[in-house]
Amino acid sequence: MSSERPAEVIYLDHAATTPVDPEVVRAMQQVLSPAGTFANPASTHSAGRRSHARVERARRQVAELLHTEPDCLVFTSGATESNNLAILGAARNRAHRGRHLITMRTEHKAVLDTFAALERDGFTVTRLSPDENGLLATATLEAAFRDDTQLVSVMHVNNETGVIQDIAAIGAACQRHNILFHCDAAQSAGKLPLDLARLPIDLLSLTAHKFHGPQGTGALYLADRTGCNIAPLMHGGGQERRLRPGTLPIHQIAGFGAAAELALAHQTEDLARLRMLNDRLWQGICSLPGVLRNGAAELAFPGILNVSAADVDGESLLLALEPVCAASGSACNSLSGEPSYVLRALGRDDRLAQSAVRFSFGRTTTIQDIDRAIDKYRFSINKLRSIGPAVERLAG
Amino acid sequence: MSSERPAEVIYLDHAATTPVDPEVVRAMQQVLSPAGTFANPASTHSAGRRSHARVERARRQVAELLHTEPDCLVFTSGATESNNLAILGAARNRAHRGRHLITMRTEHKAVLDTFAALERDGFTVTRLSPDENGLLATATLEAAFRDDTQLVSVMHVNNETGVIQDIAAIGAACQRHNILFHCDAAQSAGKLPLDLARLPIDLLSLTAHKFHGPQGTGALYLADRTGCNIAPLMHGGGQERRLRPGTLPIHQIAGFGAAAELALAHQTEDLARLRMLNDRLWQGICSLPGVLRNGAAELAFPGILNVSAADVDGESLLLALEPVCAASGSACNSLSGEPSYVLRALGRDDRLAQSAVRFSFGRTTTIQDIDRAIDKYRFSINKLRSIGPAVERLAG
Amino acid sequence: MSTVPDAYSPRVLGHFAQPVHAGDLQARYPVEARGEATEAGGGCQILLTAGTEGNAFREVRHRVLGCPHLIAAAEELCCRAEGQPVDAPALFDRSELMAVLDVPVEKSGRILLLEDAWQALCRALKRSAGRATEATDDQR
Amino acid sequence: MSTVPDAYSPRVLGHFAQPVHAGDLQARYPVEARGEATEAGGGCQILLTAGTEGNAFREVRHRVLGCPHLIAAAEELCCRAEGQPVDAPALFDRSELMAVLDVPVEKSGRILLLEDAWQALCRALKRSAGRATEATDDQR
Ligand SMILES: Cc1ncc(COP(=O)(O)O)c(C=O)c1O
Ligand SMILES: Cc1ncc(COP(=O)(O)O)c(C=O)c1O
Repeated sequence: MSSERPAEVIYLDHAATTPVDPEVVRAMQQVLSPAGTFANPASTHSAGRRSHARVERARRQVAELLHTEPDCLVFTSGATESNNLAILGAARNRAHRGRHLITMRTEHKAVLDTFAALERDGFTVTRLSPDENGLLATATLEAAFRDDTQLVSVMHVNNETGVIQDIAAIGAACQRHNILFHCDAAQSAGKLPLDLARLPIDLLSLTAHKFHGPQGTGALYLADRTGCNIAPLMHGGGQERRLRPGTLPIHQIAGFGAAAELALAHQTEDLARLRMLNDRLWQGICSLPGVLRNGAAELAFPGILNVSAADVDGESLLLALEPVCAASGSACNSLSGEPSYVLRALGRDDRLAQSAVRFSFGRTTTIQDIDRAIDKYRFSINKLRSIGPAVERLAG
Repeated sequence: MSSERPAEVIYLDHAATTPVDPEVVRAMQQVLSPAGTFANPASTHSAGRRSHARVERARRQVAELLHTEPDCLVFTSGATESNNLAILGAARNRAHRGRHLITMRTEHKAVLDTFAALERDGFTVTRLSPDENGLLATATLEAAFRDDTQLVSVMHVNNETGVIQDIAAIGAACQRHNILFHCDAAQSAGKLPLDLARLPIDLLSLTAHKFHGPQGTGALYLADRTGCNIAPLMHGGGQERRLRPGTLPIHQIAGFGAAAELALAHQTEDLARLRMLNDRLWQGICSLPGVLRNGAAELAFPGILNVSAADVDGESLLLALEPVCAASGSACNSLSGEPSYVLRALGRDDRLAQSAVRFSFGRTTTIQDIDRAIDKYRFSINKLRSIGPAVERLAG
Repeated sequence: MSTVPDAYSPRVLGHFAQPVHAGDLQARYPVEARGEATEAGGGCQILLTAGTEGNAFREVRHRVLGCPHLIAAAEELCCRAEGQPVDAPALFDRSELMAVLDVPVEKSGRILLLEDAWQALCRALKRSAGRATEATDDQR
Repeated sequence: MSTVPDAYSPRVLGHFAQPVHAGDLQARYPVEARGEATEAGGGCQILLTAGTEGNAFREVRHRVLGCPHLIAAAEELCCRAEGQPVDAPALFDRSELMAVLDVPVEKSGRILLLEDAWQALCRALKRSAGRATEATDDQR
């Protein structure tokens, strides 16, 4: 509604994707330089062997982030592919063990749509609802177990609200019942501590671009346990344990590795900073009437603040917020325009869900960004309400 | 066998992968810079819309290279994925039209293994042999057609020998019989003219890293004709016409677009140069006794020169050639160590096939590189033969 | 190949930034009326008010809870109506409105909602005008 | 996670770069013999020659058509044998040879081939030694 439009955007959509860290860019540039390790890591000549070593160095960096072994990681093109590979690959490969699968209604599209595809192929899918805090109670999960349940998929951090599931408890329940557990950690890997040496997780998806790594590269972790065998999605070449063929993109993988190393090194300070930014933003806007936080602060990852506002249209609010860039619902759902199930699960009606704005922060977010967002949000809410019918009705 | 090992490699393995053109790196860096268009193109905020525009610009660049419309292109992670998407996607989506599929024995693993997977799923696959020149005769293809044939997949340029198939004739035959035609153009796109406005091709795979673009990004072309509908491999999000979900990697796609633009601009001169380099290398080594060219020069893409040598082991030859980096057979088959079917189809016995070295050239290959390769090849052949048993037998 | 909505058109952005007809009537008119429409879930709400004099729109105002396209369409409609005779034909032309503002087809439902509000306004105007005439008649 | 063969070990690279025992016997010896082995398809061929004197290997030579590991293994074998008694136990220890050169398991077949050639050489040596003894006996 304001006419000034500075060229500089204030980017508060880090849950959708993050700017690549300059150190990560440097690692990528090294590979991309004329003297870089660009050769095919599958080639046996000296250039290929150097590339191979470069890839394995990055694999170790990612493994260290997750406290696991490099051999447990398969590089993919991102979390969408990792989710598909894990879910389709496990379900199809283990169909003899049963055709019942369990997931949650609050998962990301890359999980929900994949389960829908399996349903069309004759699998039975139970979609559990979270409690009023967005959480899956272990008892709810265990009540859903059947003799033919072979796979459970529950995300770690929700991409809309930041709500954190208790994956240790969920994984333990699955393990007790000898059911494979997949976790979509796209929103947590590189941000929250993830110790796969201890967590009872069989399959875990992650993607570099959510923690200042490059877009288009990710990994699937496969626990080194019997029963974790999955079928590949694609065929050809023997790369990545035959689970993911194709020439490995070395600069991408090098960037992923560098991002993982940075994330691990900065994890504690990054988290503390995100908490501070989150608190500051919420304190700055919570005094507006009719503004609600979606997802309790103490249950959610602090990199995300999701807020609803009564009597405001979400799409108009996002436009009014410019040049502050934030998201409405999930970046991946914004194509469909469907109201978010995730917020309705938290008890928001369609109107409140529709007004929700997701602010999300990263390593480069400054206090100035937050203060600008506070001003813009307050101004926009007031402005939109002032031209809306609710005011008139109150007045009339 | 020589002890001097200069740090500088002479990279003659461009059919495996190519160094990224510095102009392409610049396009990628622009996206990766802090002020770059890194936002999710699916986001509706201004940063997202700029990313969206950036992606669409690259899509136009790739479309121009292929003389087609941007709407016909789906971005993927490379030709392996494009081949899998095309072949699995078409076969599965059109199973009602028939379960008979045709391909060639000389295809790339990403095609052969994909057909093998379909065979396990109950499809019938006919694998045609080429003639003694490595070519598929249209009559051979048409003789293989059955009432239930639904899909034909034939590559454009062979990755081991450079032999060029007559895809216009093959496509026309398929079209006459109302059979879908997929072409793996990983080795030709960006190098040979490809006019999809005229060619009767339904589906075509390409990958950026074979023509000085980044690894890990490619595309599948889908003709804008009824019947070209395919099923996706992965699910989630609505990106890429619902055929390829996942956050689009903008720097990768920007690099792909830049590489396509460069390839189109330099096509004629690049081809002439490759022809010159190929001739020079062959002239420099053909006088060695027992050295044979695999694939007739006039039938092959000049970026590849594949040579066999009697009484020499291929693996030892490659090591002796260092720091000249060349490939034995296909980069993708070098993992399996199987003797190449492609060369046997050209009439080479296993021993000659085993000795084959593939030299392949790119835009950065210099005459000095070629001359160095000539010296190294001649020296290595002589040296290996001098320590082998054949000499002794001749002498004794 | 992409399903992302295009950027808002400059005209939508302009109306959204300065919706000069947003709000309530600034003066009193011989004939005044209002028309409302609300989407089923309550996500979109439109209130139109108009004042006429001598069978012409003198002032038309909107209050919209809705997306930028809907706000812009209401603004565009108010701009156009002011000064026109109340019975001018095709004051509301849905497809023309969508074309001039580049409204994506997915949003036709919202423009239909605006049409509902407009028609409610016109009906209310007619009723008010009738009453106004009666009042004038009474005064004679 | 990767199936790419590791870089050749420094020892393999060293032997491959300077296979000093490649070729033929440089002198004549009281007892000389050769042993050969060839892979089914003819892809690998090994020829070993040896000269012994006083029941010890004086010179052992190889001619190999094969991969770098095979060339290096033959070279290593020749190095080790020279100076040893012809009947020294375990002159050929396949697993030790593979370990010291870091030969990947896929290539055990090639090392078996080398063992075949070695055993053929040893048998031939025994035969030649027998003949040589007879000849000496005759001379007495
Ligand atoms: C929870 C979750 N899962 C999966 C994805 C998909 O990740 P990618 O874009 O790497 O495919 C995302 C982000 O888009 C996400 O937030
Ligand atoms: C003919 C052919 N098809 C497919 C591929 C696979 O391409 P990508 O590495 O992009 O998956 C290659 C190269 O590896 C190839 O040469």
